[in-house]
Amino acid sequence: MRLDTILRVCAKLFIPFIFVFGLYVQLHGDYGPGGGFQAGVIIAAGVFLYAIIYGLSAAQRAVPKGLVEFMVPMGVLIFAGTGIYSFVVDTNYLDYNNLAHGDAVEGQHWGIFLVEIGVLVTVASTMIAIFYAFAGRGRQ
Amino acid sequence: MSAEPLLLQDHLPALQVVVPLLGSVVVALLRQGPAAWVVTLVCAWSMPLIAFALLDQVMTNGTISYALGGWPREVSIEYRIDQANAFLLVLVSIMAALVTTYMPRSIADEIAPERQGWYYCMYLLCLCGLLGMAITGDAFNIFVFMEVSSLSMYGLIAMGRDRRAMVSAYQYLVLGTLGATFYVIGVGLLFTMTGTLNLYDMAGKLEAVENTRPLIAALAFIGVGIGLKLALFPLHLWLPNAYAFAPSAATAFIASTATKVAVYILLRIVFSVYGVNIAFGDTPAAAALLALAIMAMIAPSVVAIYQANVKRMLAYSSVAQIGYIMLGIALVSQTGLTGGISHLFNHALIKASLFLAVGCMVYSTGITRIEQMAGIGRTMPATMGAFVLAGLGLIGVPGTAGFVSKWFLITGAVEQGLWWLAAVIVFSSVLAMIYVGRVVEVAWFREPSGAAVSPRKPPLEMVVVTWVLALAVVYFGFDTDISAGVAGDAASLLLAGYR
Amino acid sequence: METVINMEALINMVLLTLLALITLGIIRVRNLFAVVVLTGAYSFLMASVMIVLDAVDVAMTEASVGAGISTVLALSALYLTKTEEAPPRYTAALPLFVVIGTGAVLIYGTYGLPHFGMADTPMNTGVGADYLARNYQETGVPNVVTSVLASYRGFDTLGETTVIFTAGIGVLLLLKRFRQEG
Amino acid sequence: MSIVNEIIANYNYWITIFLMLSGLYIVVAKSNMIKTLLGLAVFQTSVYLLYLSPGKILGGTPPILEKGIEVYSNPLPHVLILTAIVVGVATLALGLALVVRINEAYGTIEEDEITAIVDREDHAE
Repeated sequence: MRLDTILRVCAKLFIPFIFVFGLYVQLHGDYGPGGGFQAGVIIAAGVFLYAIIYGLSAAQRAVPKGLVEFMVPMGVLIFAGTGIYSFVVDTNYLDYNNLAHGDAVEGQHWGIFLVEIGVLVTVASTMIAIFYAFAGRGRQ
Repeated sequence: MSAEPLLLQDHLPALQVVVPLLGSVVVALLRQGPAAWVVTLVCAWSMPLIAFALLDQVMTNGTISYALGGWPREVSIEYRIDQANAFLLVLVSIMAALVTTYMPRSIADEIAPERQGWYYCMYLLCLCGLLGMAITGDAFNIFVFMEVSSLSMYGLIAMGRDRRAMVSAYQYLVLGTLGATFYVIGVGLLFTMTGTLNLYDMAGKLEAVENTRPLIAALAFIGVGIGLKLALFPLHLWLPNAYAFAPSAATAFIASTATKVAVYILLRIVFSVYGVNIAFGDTPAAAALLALAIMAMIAPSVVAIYQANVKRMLAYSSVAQIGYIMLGIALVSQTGLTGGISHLFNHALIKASLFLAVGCMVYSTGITRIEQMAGIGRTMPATMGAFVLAGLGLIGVPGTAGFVSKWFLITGAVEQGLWWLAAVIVFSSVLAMIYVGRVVEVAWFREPSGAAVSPRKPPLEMVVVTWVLALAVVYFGFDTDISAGVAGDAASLLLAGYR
Repeated sequence: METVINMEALINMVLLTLLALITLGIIRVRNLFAVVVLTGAYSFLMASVMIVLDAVDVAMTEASVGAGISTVLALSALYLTKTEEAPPRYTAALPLFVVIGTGAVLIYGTYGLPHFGMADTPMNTGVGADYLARNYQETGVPNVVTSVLASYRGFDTLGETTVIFTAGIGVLLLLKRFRQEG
Repeated sequence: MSIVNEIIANYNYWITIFLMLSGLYIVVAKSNMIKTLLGLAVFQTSVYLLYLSPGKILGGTPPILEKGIEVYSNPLPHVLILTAIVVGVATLALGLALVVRINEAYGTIEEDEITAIVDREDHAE
């Protein structure tokens, strides 16, 4: 792959846009199609592309394995933790109405935002972790 | 922020599922085997506390409804807890707590050190999924948590030492996914016809569309789907190898909880949502179920007699016991259903105790074949003593828990004038006597040889937990208040339906 | 009532027919590499059908997951295993029995379902309509799918995230190499 | 013209059934494990249509609220199917991981060959 200049240059050009698109899908989920899950998959796809063109070890230098494996449970923690915080503000599990000092609509915004981040983190990191696991296995 | 302390007792339904989930997250972050076990242990023992508190609340105040997200019931996911699932939550929680206490050295023996942390993580996720299925009142939420428990179970099974463990995990994955998808098809048809996913609301809206074809087809799909999950004969093909090759502790946990939760889902949909009239009045479901139950009680028992591997023998016996539970359902009567539900409870105790005893033996000697067990009763009397006691329960000897539930089933059959059915139950028990007797004969009445001569001493906690369960088998043979009593309440509640 | 061949319905039918044709290919082709490519095409077509069915969020997910992630994973697995399917060895009695049985129940069951595209069905007047009616004033989020996903049925989404988490840990448990294993 | 109406009204269900049965056929009949898993994916995907088709309202728009639009398709099936897609890919990933390990252990991914080996192992035990 080393000599394939066109691929390498194109990938370098594309990958930032993929990440920006991923973030757009994440943040624009309230107004258009998209959300944490789709964004997570898109960001993971950016990493896949990098790994395919530049090699697995280059990808793992940019996005280290340890970090990915740490982020897999973190997303669930953010999501489930938001629900636990609902207890603190005296509401049922995953009730966002009290998150912003009683302003229900504002609370919902915060709740949905946090929860979608949780989904993004777990989905993106899990997809990358699974890809690393397959790619790192090697033929026997 | 509220100044008063958090009133967590109002949120127990959510905590029942969220605590093991958070536990699994912590375990995945820790990754170290021993530390992971401590976290797992704390989570697992907090489960029965919550479950008993919920059972107590249900017994005094009636059904609990907890809306996740705080929205009105119709638009949110509702946790709905009555006697039937509170009882199940108690069962699953206690099994989880006991097996977790039992497991650390058994796991250390069977799983490579660097994988142990993730193994405990999968175990907690499995527990979370099973509890989530048991507690929820939403048809689609059942599916989501069914997949959490199933995916983690595939992982738990695949980690067995033998390479056949992976093949059985794969087979379970294919059949389990087919089962779950069938369930989703059924729910989809129900959703299309009623416009709701909340089981309670669904029950209310079903009457308007009674006798429509999608309703009957949905029942068939849900029946086959859950039938695959609970290993109803002849849909049991994944079960024997999965139980035989999974690590000992995982086998004990899965055998005593997973199929039981699946049975509950079937009960809930058939009785509470459809109601006796639609499910059994408009369809030949009762007759079909009865035929399957009888086949399930006989055929796997015969197969069990010819098994060389003791874990696989117990697995086939599990398929047969599912037959008893189905028989209780097929009788569609208070007594029959009480028998079925109490057998669900009793069989969980019995089978967990048997598998844990075998786990002790595997830990000490590495033996899994019945032939090699010659004389092991003399060299490992404590372990095999528990095995014999639980084995008596499996046969249904008077004075054990197994007798109580079989008594209810026989009474239920006789009530409806089905004397031949009572004879079938007795015959199946005779078959159980043969396969349990065969192991007991080899273990106690032959000279020790091979690995059975000088076994490694099993750790105290493993033997103690095995004995706790074995003694529970005897205890519930005399004290029927908790098992048959609560099962009776659950049965009448289910028979009444949601409408 | 006069028959109006609705454009939406027509596009929907054409796409569905293509979907069925691709599925035949997936059954018959024995080169697994080709099968994976076909399943990718299947997912893209499915995503197009979903757009016609107004499920834009789902279409986006199906395109990125079904055609993207699944294809990558299947290709990685193929690289680690074999790319040719062995010729069939045994007769197809059981499969035909299973398929015919399931098909019979499906045909029986779907015959009573509401017709395509209708607004006054139990499903479309049920909870789904409630969400459309109450969503904006309660959450302020215009995309109803997002608010239902993250708030009204947020717990399902927590479960879904947990499913992904479970699969991730499961794959790591199975495939990750540790140093001492070489 | 009522036949045309009938076809339009039920075409989605027919194709759904066809896809389901195709997926099911692959799962039950094919011995190759990767093919089986892909068939399983087809089977799961066909269920998406079963949920989405009745939720579509002809003349409706995607359920993203906008001024001046009155008819929206049903959002709830979309939410459910999003979850189902995630479950599908999770199952596929785990299944493929298992197949890779089985291939390492047995040197084949044909289920009938593996079953034969497993049977021999059972007897040799």
